[in-house]
Amino acid sequence: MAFFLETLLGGLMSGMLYSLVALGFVLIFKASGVFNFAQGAMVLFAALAMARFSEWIPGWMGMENLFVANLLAFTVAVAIMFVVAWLIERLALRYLVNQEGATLLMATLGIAYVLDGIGQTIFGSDIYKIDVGMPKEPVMMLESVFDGGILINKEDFIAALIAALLVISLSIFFQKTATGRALRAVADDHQAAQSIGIPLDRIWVIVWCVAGITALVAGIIWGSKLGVQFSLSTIALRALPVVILGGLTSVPGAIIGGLIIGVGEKLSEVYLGPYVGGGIEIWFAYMLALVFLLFRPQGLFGEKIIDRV
Amino acid sequence: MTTATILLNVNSIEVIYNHVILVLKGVSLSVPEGSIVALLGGNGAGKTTTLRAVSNLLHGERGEVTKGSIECRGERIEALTPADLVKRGVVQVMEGRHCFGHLTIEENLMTGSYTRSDGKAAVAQTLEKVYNYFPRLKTRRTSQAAYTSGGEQQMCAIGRALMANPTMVLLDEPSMGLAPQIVDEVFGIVKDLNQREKVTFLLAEQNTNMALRYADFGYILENGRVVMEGAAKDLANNEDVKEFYLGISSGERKSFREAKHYRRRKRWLA
Amino acid sequence: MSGRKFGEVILDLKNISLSFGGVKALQDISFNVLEHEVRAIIGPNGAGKSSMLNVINGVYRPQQGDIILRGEHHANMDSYGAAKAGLARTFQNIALCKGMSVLDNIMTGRNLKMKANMLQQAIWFGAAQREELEHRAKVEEIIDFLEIQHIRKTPVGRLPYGLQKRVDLARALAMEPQILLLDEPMAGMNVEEKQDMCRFILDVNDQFGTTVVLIEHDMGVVMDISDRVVVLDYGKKIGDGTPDEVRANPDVISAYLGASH
Amino acid sequence: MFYRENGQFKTSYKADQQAFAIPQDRWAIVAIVAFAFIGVPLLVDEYMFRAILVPFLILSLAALGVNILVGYCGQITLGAGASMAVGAYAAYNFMVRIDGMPALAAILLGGLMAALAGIVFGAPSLRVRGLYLAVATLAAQFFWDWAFLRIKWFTNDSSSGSVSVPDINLLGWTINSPTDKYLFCLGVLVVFSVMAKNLLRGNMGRQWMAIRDMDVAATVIGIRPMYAKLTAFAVSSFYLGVAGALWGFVNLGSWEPAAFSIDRSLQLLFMVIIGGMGAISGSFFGAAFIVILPIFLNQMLPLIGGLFGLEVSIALVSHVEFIIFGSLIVFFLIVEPHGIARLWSTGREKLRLWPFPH
Repeated sequence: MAFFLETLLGGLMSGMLYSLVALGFVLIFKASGVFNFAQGAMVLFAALAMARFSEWIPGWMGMENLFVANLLAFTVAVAIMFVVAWLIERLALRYLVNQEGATLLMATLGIAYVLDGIGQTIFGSDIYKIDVGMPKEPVMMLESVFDGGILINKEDFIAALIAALLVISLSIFFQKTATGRALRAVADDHQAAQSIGIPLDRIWVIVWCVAGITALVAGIIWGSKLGVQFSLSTIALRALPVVILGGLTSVPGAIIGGLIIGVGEKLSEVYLGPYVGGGIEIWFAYMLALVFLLFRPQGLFGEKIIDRV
Repeated sequence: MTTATILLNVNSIEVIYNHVILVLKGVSLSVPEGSIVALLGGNGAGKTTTLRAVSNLLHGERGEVTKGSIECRGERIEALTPADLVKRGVVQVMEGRHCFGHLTIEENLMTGSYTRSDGKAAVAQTLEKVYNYFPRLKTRRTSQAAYTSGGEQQMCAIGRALMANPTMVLLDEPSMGLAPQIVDEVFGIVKDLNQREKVTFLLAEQNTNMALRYADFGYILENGRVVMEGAAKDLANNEDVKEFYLGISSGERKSFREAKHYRRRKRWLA
Repeated sequence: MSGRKFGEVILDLKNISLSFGGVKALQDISFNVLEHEVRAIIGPNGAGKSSMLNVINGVYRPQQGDIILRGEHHANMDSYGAAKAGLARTFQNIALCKGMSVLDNIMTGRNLKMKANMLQQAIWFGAAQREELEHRAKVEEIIDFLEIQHIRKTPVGRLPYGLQKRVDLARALAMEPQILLLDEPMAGMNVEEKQDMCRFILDVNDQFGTTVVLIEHDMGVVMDISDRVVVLDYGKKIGDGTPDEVRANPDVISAYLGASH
Repeated sequence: MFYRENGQFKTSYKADQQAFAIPQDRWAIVAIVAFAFIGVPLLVDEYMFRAILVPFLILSLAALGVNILVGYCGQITLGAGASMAVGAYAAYNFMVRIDGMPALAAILLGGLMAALAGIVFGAPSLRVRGLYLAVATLAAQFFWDWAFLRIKWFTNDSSSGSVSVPDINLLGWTINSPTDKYLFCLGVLVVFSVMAKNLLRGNMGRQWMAIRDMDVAATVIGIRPMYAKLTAFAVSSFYLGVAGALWGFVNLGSWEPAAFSIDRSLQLLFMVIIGGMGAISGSFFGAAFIVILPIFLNQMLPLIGGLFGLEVSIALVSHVEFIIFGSLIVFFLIVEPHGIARLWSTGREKLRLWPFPH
């Protein structure tokens, strides 16, 4: 039982991290109707920037303080993500106004390639580490209930907390501010938004900046757990079933979908994996999402689609 | 009409879509301040394209103005973004309403005030004014726009444009798909806005009868050219207009059942 | 209207109710359609006219009620079944394949009548070609009838709206339907185009004996060309009868027509 | 040599319904095919065959399969690589498990198996569409990736899923020289292209396009979405399966599951986008572009770097390749969302009207 709970909690924690990446997808989709395949590449790019600058800055300035170095590196990384957002709007999106979803999706695939290429050219393609001083030591829980208690990673806890904070502040931004309202308007109808004077270019830069920051946060957390390397960009593929499960337009969907997928993956790998040769978590997540889709084609929290002719 | 200042002046513009399809072949028109000008004509005549050319919304459709000029109060506006144009007081209400389905009616209206910088109080005042003109919208203020009726969506679209405090509204097919009673109501409000708020309207309309009843001046487009222009009253009395756009010949309305294959057809089409 | 013979009841709708997640689109609506007649459905926006049409040809399934087509119950029919049963339909927001030519679009209307299997089609020569030619000849007749010869090879996306509407009608006719459902066939047309469209509808009705059910906003058109009219308002039926009866119906005047008509 | 239709009149519907109704086009196609069969083998060296022409032909076939599904039927797939894998491994199993199995039959059966798998994994398209479907097809990709790596039966118990096959023997013709491989693939491609053209100009193609363009409304004119979508998945997967088997048997000889990874799926999708969705010729343009580009960059970048005195490492070349590749995709989507094929046909249309601009 304790083992089961441990697996479950482990699943919940990694699910939280999936949610964080999924959130990036949902934000951009909600606000601009673009299904951003480049989210994974942005996570890698942001993490690379963070990792390298937190290494370079102390070298340049000859200082030792880890906290200050990280803070500076974070600031620089944020600035870089803003520049990336601006460039993406400038060079690609503004020419794709009013195109179909599929076209935009493929454009973001192209953007992903460019980001992967540039990121590795500038920052190198080895494995780097991010050390933001997250406590690594495990915590024992519920020792009174189970013999030996349950092992939890403190790092995971903090990560979950950060993710939750990010989600709350974003929801407020979307629902309560004039810019948030304009973002949602753009998501509904590009041209109508343009016709009443909402400047698409500015809105898109804002959306991609927000997605960039989400990517940075996800990149730091994932990076400090696993190290920063090229394979980080594939976590987008791990987060896709989450988005599908939760519904493309739903922030709570991204969170709950992430938890379900995280738990499902862990449980299946632990209890089912040994029988079929292991390594099943990636397609298992997709199958899980697919089964859900068969019953709710719009995802758990997506808006119901009514066909009109 | 001669004394009023010209608010909008379109000088023989040509519009090409996708680099190959020529849609407007030299359209010129002018809109005096404080008037209602109607653009009439069949589908594909170029009414919507003309409006889009003015409001700079052509780019999303892969179209561009290749010749001619468009001036607003004497200033060239072809190179501006739609947002810049809204700041100068020209707003378009697109054909087919285009409300933001996931936003509530009130949120829809509020998006219209995005370009304004005169403070929250002023915006709230405009909102109240819009609700006065469209009391129906006030009762539906918290419903999602997707779940409101066509008439309400049309009102929402017009109200949203008014939230920008425009001097001029480009209105594309306001009557499309609306019940006769609602059409009356919408046109009534347009006339009201024109007289009380001094908003200038340039409207594209299929419903010639309605448009000529409310407009001051009309242009008839066919095949990307202006084929006829004149004061609304004169147009309404023109024999050709009666026959082809109003369905009246030799004095009385002709039944659709009686329309013949060999009836009189337009001769001015190339 | 004289000299036109109506047949039996071809389509009978009984107590149809339909709702979407709590929103009642249609409530207990009954009316019938006689063979060879032109039946109009009118009503304000959101009255449920399009939903009604969608129920008739199986796009939506009503929660309650019965659809009787030529004496057979069809309440659980899907739209494919409806197409097979001889119902054809045009659409309010034209649903044509924009990239395909007018000819190909109309040919899609013949798909139910084409029998060559996939392998035969891949080989082309033989059965598939023969069939293709046969149906092409039929389609050309329709093209001729609707006077759209000159745009036969034009991609539909490049045509003006009025002509697209005509192609939509052509495709429906290619199905050789017994009942033709038209959803706002004249929306957004000028008088001249409307006259043409009316002429076509009446000709189809006269020459092929096709029963026509149409939704239309232009009262002039409805009153002139339809034999009987159903009026819907907020999902309820508020009037049913000949154009003159409907025009005089006080409920209809207050809910829809307004005083000036 | 004027490109004109004046004076050409069709007197029967039959003449009007030919695959290429304009005689100039017809002759051009015949000339190109003849040149490919006769001229190319005389002119080209072995490296060209191995590095460029054979991959180009096979990937054209695969791109054609993707184009049928994505371009004509409007169902986005990110699992094309998986269909190729199924085709390759199924063909391999037919070869090793059935004695005296002719290679060509094994390849076609491999395609058939891919078609079956395509139908199973295409089934979600009946419930979900667009972006949701794109993600659903990824399930197929990851499932098959995993299956060929972990389920030993599929790979005849070989380690890490790597398998190899002997040279193909076709009625006594052993296909082992690059020229043989080229001619064999060309033959297959020509036959499959003609069949695709036939399907697409007939009833089947019209049904697919109707589903693509109007979905719900299509059912109303009697098109069954289930039938149309699943046939599109089946035909597309069949093409991909055959291409996958060819890729394994002819191009590689021995391969691992990684040869058909998600990168392959994306590559195929890019071919279709860059080449032109909904145009058969687009599949060829796209495949040519994507086969040639990396080779071109590999040759050119060190040269260009050398001009500026820079050492260009292999890693850098691959990164720059990423950047250029990605930029080109975005560039194409912006300039012409319908790809090279549309640029080509626009050019042709202008030629027909020349010297008048409109």
